[in-house]
Amino acid sequence: MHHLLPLLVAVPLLGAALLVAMGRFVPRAAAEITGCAVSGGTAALALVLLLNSSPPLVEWAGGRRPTSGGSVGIVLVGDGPALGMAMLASLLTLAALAYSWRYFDEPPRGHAGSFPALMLVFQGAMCGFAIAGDLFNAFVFFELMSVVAYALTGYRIDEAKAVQGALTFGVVNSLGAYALLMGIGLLYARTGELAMTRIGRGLDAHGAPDALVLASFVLVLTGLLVKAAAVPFHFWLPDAHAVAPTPVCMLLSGVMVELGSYGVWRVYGTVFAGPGGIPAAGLTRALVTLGTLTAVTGAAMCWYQRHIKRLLAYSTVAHTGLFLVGLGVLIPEGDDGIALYILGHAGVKAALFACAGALLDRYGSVDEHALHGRARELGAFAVMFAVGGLALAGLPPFGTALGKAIAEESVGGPLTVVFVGASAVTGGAVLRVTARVFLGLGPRPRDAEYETSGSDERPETRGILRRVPDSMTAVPAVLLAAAFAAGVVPGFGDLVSRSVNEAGSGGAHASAHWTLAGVLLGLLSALLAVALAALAVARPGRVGAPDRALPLRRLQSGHVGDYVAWLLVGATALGALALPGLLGG
Amino acid sequence: MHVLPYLVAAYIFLAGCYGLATSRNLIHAVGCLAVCQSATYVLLLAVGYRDGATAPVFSDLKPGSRPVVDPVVQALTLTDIVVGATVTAMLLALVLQIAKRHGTVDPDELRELRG
Amino acid sequence: MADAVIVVALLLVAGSATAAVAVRDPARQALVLSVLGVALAVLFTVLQAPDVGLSQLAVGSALTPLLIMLAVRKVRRCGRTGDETR
Amino acid sequence: MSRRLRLWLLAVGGAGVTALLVAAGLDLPSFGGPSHPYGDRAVRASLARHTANTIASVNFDQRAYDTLGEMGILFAAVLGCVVLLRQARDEHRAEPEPAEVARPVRRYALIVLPVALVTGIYVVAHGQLSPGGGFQGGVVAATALHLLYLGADYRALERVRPIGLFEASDALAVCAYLVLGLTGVLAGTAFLANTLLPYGTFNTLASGGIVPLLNAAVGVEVASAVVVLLAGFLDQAVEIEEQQGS
Repeated sequence: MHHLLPLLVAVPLLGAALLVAMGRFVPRAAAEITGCAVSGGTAALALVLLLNSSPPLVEWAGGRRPTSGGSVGIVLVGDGPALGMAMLASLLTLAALAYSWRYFDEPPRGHAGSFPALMLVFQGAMCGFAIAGDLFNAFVFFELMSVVAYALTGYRIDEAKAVQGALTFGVVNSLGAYALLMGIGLLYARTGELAMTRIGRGLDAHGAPDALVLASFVLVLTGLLVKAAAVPFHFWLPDAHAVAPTPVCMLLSGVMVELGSYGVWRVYGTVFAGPGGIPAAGLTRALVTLGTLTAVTGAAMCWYQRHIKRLLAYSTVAHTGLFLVGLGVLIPEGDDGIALYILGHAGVKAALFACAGALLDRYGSVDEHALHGRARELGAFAVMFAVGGLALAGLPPFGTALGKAIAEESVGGPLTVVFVGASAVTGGAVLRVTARVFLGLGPRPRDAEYETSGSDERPETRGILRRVPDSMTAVPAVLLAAAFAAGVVPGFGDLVSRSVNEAGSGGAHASAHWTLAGVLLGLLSALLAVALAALAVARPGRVGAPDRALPLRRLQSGHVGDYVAWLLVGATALGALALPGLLGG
Repeated sequence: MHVLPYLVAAYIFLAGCYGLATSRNLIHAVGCLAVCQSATYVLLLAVGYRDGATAPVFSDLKPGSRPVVDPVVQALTLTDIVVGATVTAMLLALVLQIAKRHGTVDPDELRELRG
Repeated sequence: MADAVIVVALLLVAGSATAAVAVRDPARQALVLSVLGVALAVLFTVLQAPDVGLSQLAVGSALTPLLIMLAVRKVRRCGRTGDETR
Repeated sequence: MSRRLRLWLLAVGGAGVTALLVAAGLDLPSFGGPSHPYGDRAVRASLARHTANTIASVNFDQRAYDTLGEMGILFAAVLGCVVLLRQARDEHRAEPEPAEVARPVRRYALIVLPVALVTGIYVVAHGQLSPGGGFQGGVVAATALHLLYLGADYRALERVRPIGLFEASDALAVCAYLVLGLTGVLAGTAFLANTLLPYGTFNTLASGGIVPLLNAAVGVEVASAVVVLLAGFLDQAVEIEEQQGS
């Protein structure tokens, strides 16, 4: 069975290569069917592997099993979390391909298959990153993921915002990747190994951590946190996610960003968790501080957006902050909760983006103010948008709520407030949009001076749609249903937590189920979200005043140079946060 | 001498970052990113160097007769170089489209995305 | 002896990297980048990495500067037509 | 954000990262040290499979899976550039005028072209023996083709360079690499395993088992990829024009 692990990468890549090779001979429909079939096949393969992943699968590419001295090959790890992420990426790719069915405008002439081919490469890259057990191999797939994502973000080349967002995305993420590679170089210098577990052992053998371990930790984490969009590495995300084509947004926000958090978890657990790595207190301080900042910034910025896709992008930033806090406390239950949270969030966020895309193609705008009351006819989307907002806020029994409840319980204390607050504000922002755009409630709010409006956008379809096609309605519905199922299917939570704990270094077994406190906290944040939305709609001057957050908004300047400077500041901050643990230990 | 190559790598990385942050032209910025990346090549190859060793190519060298430098970092650097060229090409393609759509390649004049 | 050569090559690389950042005109920067590419290729050869040196020579000092030159040319053309229509 | 504020941030961040990197540099094993466990293993593994150029062995045998990812990156970048540099709706093509080329330039280009092309192919073919291989040779061969632009003119280049064909060969080279890898799985060993072919005689063209085949696939891919990339940029720089008044 373990021999099949590399196929998670090989199959989508092969599909993409065939699509490009045959691109000019096949009609568009055939190319799209091939894309869906390959993507679905990979998802099925991931499922089969996932069902067989206890005990975790390990594969040495090229059959280079380790001999007495170690291996010269590359190790692939197929444990629960790795295959779970691969599965999630595959399913979302399938959903995005189904959503874009016959829908995208104008494939480049003679290149009918290029969009599905790019999506397939993206899928293969995400699977490859998820199952990488070798640090350099993880870098290679990290970079592959990035390169495809730049192309997909800039896909609509006649949109001024799209190409600018894609370039910002490209520069910041490439710089992050080079930082990651510098970190790998330092680790290789110390240990002479590339497989993650062996690097970890090499660090432990060397003794107490020193400046080199700290620097490599900071550089590696900088790369991963840029991908995860933690403050202050997050600036590229709203710029890129707001302008990418909708099916691409579903993947970027639904799973690529989460892979950054997953990478932090994986790398810390296998490389830096030992006595020769970074002490737990240092990691907790770094991740909880940055995570809290991320959650607060993301939630605040999300609240003050009128560009609907940008609003959703900021809510992804806020949730990333929560993921980092939950992973940062280093408690097995926290990991379980975050795993469930990521699954639920992926479904909800992708569904919300799909709904925003339908607005864009129906009305040629994603601007909350311009669309005020115009989308009354789209009843199904109104329901889905509202449900998505409530699920984002953590209304039981959605998967997001179950994950959030478990994570809240494990972080405990004042951090619970961050969880409740961030999810309530982001959910409230989505509900506010629902009320204004789909129901036409409240007065039309006034415009601010320093902001990105969403009005002069072009639909991604051939002209504005008269009615929204069924495929574009079905996909978000299925995604929301999946997010719902993640919370209610009995035993699912336990299954996730068992596989996470088996893979994690903790080894302790925790079970994931609903508790009274968790349900109450979930209801509380959903209620708060509704209240916030109601207040904003009824009294736009009171809580929705766009100038309130001006200092924060000015930081998001759209200038590549600023973002690079912030990246360096963020690396410094990471170093400063992790340093005391080193000195004390 | 013991640390000079590492310091040079660090210097190149930071110099590239400085250029990237202060650039007034996006094409220049992409060039600076390529400079940043060359820091990784220098670091990796410096890590793999061994005093008095020769290249790990045995076509005219009897195996075991002389020490050789670390081949793994060289393979990694090769990969890295190809990655760098493709990323540069990709970003330049985006810069071209920015020039067309915005009429400028000065990052200070791009005002579409903010807040 | 070998050490001295390595030091010279390293300083050459550091110097041309500085120049590549400091030269603000992209067309000139392309030329400096190709000098940097050659300097890196020399350094790699001195560090006993002829494989890497060869590809750096092909990519860093030929392909990348060529792409930058082409981009500069296109951007200048864009600017020109933009001025005419204005 | 103002330029001054950005410079302040840059100074703070730069100082912090400098401190980190310098401190790390002082803790690194000193330059030229003797300890390279993975490197030593790689040399032994390479010799065991009769591959004279250890780097080729690492790239195409021991860590061939990394090279797969790298091919993916190249493939994605080519596809991405084709998509990003396509002709937009408001653009049209202008035929470039044939330019007069100075005789010495023409003679130089037409002499160097075949030499460079053959050099490229030679470098690809000897990848597992001497320094060089698919990447280096591929880039050299592809760049050589563009001497035609220098020596003759753009249209001559376009005639010898059917882009569609190069795009297809780029994709087919990726397919070939993957299929070679998958045979390992079908044979029951492992993905990209170098165990099916005989390892041959040390230091000959056919040595190293699967290495020369993967090397050739990479060579074809890199050459086609570079041709397509350069074509995209040349197209933009020479042919595609914005509609007047748009």
